[in-house]
Amino acid sequence: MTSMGTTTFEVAVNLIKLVLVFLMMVQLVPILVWLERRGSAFIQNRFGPNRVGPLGLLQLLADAVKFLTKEDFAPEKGNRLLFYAAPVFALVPAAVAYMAIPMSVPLKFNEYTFLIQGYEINVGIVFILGISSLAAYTILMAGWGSGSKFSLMGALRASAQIISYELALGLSIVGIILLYGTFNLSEMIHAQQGIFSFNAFGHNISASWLPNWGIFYQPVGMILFFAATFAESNRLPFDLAEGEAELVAGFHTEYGGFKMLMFFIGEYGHMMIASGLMATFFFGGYSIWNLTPQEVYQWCFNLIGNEFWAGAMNSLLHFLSYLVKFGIFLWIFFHVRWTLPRFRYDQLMDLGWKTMLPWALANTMITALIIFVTSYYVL
Amino acid sequence: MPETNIITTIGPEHYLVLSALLFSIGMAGVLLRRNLIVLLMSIELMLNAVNISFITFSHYSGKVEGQIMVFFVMTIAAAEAAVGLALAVSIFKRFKEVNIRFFEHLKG
Amino acid sequence: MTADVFLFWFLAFMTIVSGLGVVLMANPIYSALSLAMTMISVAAIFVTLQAYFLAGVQIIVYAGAVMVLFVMVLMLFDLKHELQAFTRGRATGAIKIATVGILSGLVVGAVTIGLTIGGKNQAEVASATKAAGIVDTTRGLSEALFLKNVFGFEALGVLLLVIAVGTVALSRSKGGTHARD
Amino acid sequence: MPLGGVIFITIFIATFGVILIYLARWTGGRAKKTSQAKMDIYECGIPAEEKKDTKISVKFYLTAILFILFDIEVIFMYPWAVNFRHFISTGAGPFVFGSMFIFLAVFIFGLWWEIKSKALEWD
Amino acid sequence: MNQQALIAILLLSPVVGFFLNGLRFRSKNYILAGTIATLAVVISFVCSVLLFLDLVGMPPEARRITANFFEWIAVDKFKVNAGFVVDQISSIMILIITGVGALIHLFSIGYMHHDKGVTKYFAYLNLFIFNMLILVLGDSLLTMFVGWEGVGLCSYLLIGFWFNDSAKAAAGMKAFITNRVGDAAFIIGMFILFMTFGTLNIHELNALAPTALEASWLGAVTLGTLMLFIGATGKSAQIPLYVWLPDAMAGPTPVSALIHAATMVTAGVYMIVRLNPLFISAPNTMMVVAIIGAATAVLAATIGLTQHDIKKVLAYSTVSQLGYMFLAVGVGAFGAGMFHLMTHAFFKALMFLGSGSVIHAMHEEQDIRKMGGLRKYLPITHATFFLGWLAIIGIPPFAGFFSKDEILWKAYSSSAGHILLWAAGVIGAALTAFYMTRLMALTFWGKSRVDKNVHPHESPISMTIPLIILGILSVIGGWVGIPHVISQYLGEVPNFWEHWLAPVIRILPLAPAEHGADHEALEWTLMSVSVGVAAISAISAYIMYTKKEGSADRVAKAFGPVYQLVNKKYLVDEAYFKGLINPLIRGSKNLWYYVDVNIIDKATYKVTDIVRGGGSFVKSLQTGNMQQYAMYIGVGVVVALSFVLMR
Repeated sequence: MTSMGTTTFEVAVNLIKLVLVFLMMVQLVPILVWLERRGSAFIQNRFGPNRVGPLGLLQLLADAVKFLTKEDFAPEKGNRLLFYAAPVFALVPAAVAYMAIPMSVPLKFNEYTFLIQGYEINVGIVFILGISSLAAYTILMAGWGSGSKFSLMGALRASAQIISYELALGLSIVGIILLYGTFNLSEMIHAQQGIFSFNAFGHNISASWLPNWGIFYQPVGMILFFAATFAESNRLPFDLAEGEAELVAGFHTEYGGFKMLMFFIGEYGHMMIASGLMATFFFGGYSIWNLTPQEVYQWCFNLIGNEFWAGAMNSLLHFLSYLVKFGIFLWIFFHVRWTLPRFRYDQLMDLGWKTMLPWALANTMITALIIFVTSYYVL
Repeated sequence: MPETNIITTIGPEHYLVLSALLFSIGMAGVLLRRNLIVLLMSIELMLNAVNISFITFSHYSGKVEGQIMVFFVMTIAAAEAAVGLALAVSIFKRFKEVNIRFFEHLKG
Repeated sequence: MTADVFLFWFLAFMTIVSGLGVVLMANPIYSALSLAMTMISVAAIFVTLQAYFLAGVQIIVYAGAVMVLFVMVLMLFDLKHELQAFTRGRATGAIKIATVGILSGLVVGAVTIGLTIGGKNQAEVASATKAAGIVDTTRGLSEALFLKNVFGFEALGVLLLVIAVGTVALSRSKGGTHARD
Repeated sequence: MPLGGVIFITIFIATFGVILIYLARWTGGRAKKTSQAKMDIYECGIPAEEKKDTKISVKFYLTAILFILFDIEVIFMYPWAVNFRHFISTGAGPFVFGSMFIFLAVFIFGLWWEIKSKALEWD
Repeated sequence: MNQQALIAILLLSPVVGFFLNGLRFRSKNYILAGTIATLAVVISFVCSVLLFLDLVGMPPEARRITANFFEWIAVDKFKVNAGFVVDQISSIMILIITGVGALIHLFSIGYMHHDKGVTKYFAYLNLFIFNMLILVLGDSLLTMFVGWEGVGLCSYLLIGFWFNDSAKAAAGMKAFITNRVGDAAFIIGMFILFMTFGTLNIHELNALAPTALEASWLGAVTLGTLMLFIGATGKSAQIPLYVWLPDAMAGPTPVSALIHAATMVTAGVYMIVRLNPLFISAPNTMMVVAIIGAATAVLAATIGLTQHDIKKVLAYSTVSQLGYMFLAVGVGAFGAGMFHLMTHAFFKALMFLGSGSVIHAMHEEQDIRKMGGLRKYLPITHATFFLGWLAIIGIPPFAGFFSKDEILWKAYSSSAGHILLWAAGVIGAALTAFYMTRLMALTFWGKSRVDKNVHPHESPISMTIPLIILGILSVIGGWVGIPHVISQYLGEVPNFWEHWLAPVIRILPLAPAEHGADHEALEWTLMSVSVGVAAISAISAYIMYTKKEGSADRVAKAFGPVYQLVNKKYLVDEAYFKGLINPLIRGSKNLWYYVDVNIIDKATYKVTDIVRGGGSFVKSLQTGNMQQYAMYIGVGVVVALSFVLMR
């Protein structure tokens, strides 16, 4: 297949890898659901699920069984085709976009180099933004396909919210693009490896005790980006689409059973993308504090002495580093959900258009100005 | 000079024919559909077809100007869709239907 | 048949089928969703032509924004079915179909004849492409956009502003029950 | 660009989803119509009624239109941003910087106008 | 800074001001509008000063800064650049324009603050400054003509600024149309010169000007320069086209000061000085210029004697002083003409602004019979006006003395001069002294005849500052050109003016007869005669209008019909109406009635009928059905494409 490798072996490995990443995403969802429920219970001084299995871990399996045994329901008034297609499409954009996020340093095996990610895309940011913007269809299809007023209202609200915040999202990363001068996520991570160091007015400024992460250059951009991703994944405090008081459950009011679960997977998938991108843009991706992969590899090699296994260990260590960052951001998602109240709809739109958008613009302009001044003039 | 197979060797003409077919489909939509919004969609289809041929020429001539053109076309297409839909909404507000024939009222 | 060739035929098939869907589906929502599919297929075709950035823009702008707007408006109107999807009038209908048919025939014929005459240069064209080597398309694109066509770029900015003002004004026009004020 | 991979995984996931739907239908069974109320849409227990002209605010589509227009302006900034350092290094920095700032001024004016004209108010 | 950039800034700064104010012309914020406009001109002034200093730093022969911005017109041989030249002459002009202009802008802030269209007013003023700069800096006659027309336009806009008053609007139109007559001649002049020399570039024209004098009246140079001079009479209000200037006083007073006293009306003089080699080679033209100038100087001065409107008096005074300048250039004393242009700009702008201050104080009262004794109420205005008065009547050592004396001396001594010209100048000077003293006396001195409801007050500081600065300039402005006869007693102060202009002015030789050793004594004699006559005239006016009231009326009665004739401006306007304008109107009416209605209209109606018939057929195709239209397009494309492909 195109650009998936040259030999059959490589192509096969790459395709299997894609499936594996997807399955990893799907499998993470129950774990995250469990984590969220336990975590929320912990925050609210409750027990949460603790009956089935140790720490309630088998609750996941019980849930799955329950979902599978629910009878398959579709409202008569709605459009059956769209009603059934919506949950399927909910899976696609989230997963396809997540594949583009690098999760560890590439693994070398004989003459092959395998990326620890679904696929590398040289206009990665544009790709992820574009694919995840397709999520609006899912919502609209579900809302309209249900044939219910509540669903339609919820869908319109959710999609209006998503597109409004997509603007702030898109603009908040212009600063990052300016900073790294690339759309490629791997190159971005590469630029963030090692110690804190940058050039200004023809001089190099560095600090060996700090990593070279994007957050130190783009703090405002980070805050804006993170806030916008909350809105993009329809999470609290932006889950207006399912404002229980007015709209029941928003666009998935009519859904139940496995179809509902698929929407869940989609939503968690968006959270994963958000967390992964946060790590990639602002926290050095998979890189380990202020060490470069070469240094880590050297350390592994000294420890093991076998090139392949040292490389594998290197990849594993970086993958763990990635998982830690990834997990922290996912946890922040949960934590915020059980901490902040929900916005009113007009407040939500005001925040998106009148606060975040101008701030993102200002961030972009100031970043451009600083980059221009510091690199155009040499002192 | 080896015999080039039309199926196994993809050249610019393939893309151009694709573009022409897509354009014709869009044009048929413009001529035959009655729903104003579908009409607008058909116009988008035609613009997309044009974009394909721009990109094709850009790629096979090694010049980037075609891509600039596509960029501009996309922008203008989006602007056109925005205005067209605003008009459609106005028509809908008035006649409760978005049939193209209500545009005849604009004849004056 | 290599993967690339297979990919082209697959994408061309998808494009044409979903494009036909736009025109032939009676339900405008299906038309809109087909069109979104067409847009995505066209983006993929852009990728096969190495216009990566534009493929992304195609998805963001067309599939992610314009088509969402279309779908939203259709849902706003709640137009499930049209009583009559196509125009009436046998004579004009025949002329219209004939026009479309002849046009596509002419273009396709012209392209195939024109390029098979020039077809022996195909290898040269390919090598010329390699030589011209759009190494970094995004860089070439920005150079052309911000250095050579900067006036068009600014003019588009103004155009977008005008459209923004105009649509707000249009949507404010009174009449009908859907108007809020 | 691994287009093949993208298409492959898209088709894979779609198939996966369809299979899951059918699996759930097989294990759970189709909903039996025991009463009309069961098959109705959920409207908080009140009998569902269908009106032709459901009032939906025009604001939604207005927001979408404004989103498209501003989104394109943002997209225009991407190729600029990604090559900004390159432009500076080739000496075209001031020109490109200035042209984008004019563009941004238009953008900001548009945003200001929309805010001022209350196009973005959701009472 | 780069000199070309300086020129660009100099020119563009008022344009920017124009747009900044013009785009928000409804605003009533006079402070903002005035600040923008004044700043724009101040920037130009700074540029002018810098350019002037650059020129000073160059060797005298090379004092010439050119800036070619782009090629404007290129048709075969005919090439005109958007080129601008700063040399000795134009540098002085831009200093005057921007310097005096800035002061007048400043003055306007106070003067116009109650006006509704104040922003528009400042926009026009800036536009005027821009056009005036184009006029003086343009390196070819055509570029100059652009500015020439531009200042005419601004003059029209500003005269008719209060266009709600139909009389004022009519005054604007009168100015515009009168100028058109002159402009037509100017264009013809350009044609002739281009046909003769193949270029319109002033520098090239001057270089190509024949050294041999052209004796014939019908020679190309004579005709061309005569035509240009007729253009100048329009712009600079000389006989026979002077009639518009007094009416132009309908505009706001600062406008009168800027456009109708200091800058625009001197454009004609400037143009002749610019083309001095060309004019010198046409002695007949020179003679006409001198005679017209002298005649205007006397004629306008006599009318000035009888006017009661403060601004009208000043307007006729301006016409008269312009006559002096033309007299100067007519006798070949180009330096003296420019010199008088400058000093006149100072003191006449001062007097106009002073009169503006008076009018402001009197609540729009302009009749000097209703003034008097204003010295008490307007001390600063009076003091500065007093300086202007001394300057204009030519009392040494005020500015006007040096320039006027220089002109009179040249009128007598130059080879193109004549004793009659000198006599006319002296009579003009005496009349000037008389009516200016009358103006002073009736306005500021004597008993107050002010209406009881009017309470005069001194003007705000933004109006008095320009007055003070211009007052100082009216005193010292003449010291740059102290003639040799005087300066030898002052420790040989060099005559900066002559040295400055020498490289660009062709000097006519003195008449051989006057080359004797005693020409110094002669100069002293002539000087004392003119000063004496002026002083006597001024004193008699002073006595007549302050000490012995009623004597003026008695004199007027004694001269009866003559006084009436002069008071009615020699009935020139009426004569123009009877002899020119009414016949023209009658002729055009006939043309309209017989030719237009009966022949042209009928023919065109026929055509429209045919077209309408065709249109109603085509209209049936316009069903409003968009898809049908799209189908037409499609069919058209198919036809065109098949034509291309099947060919």
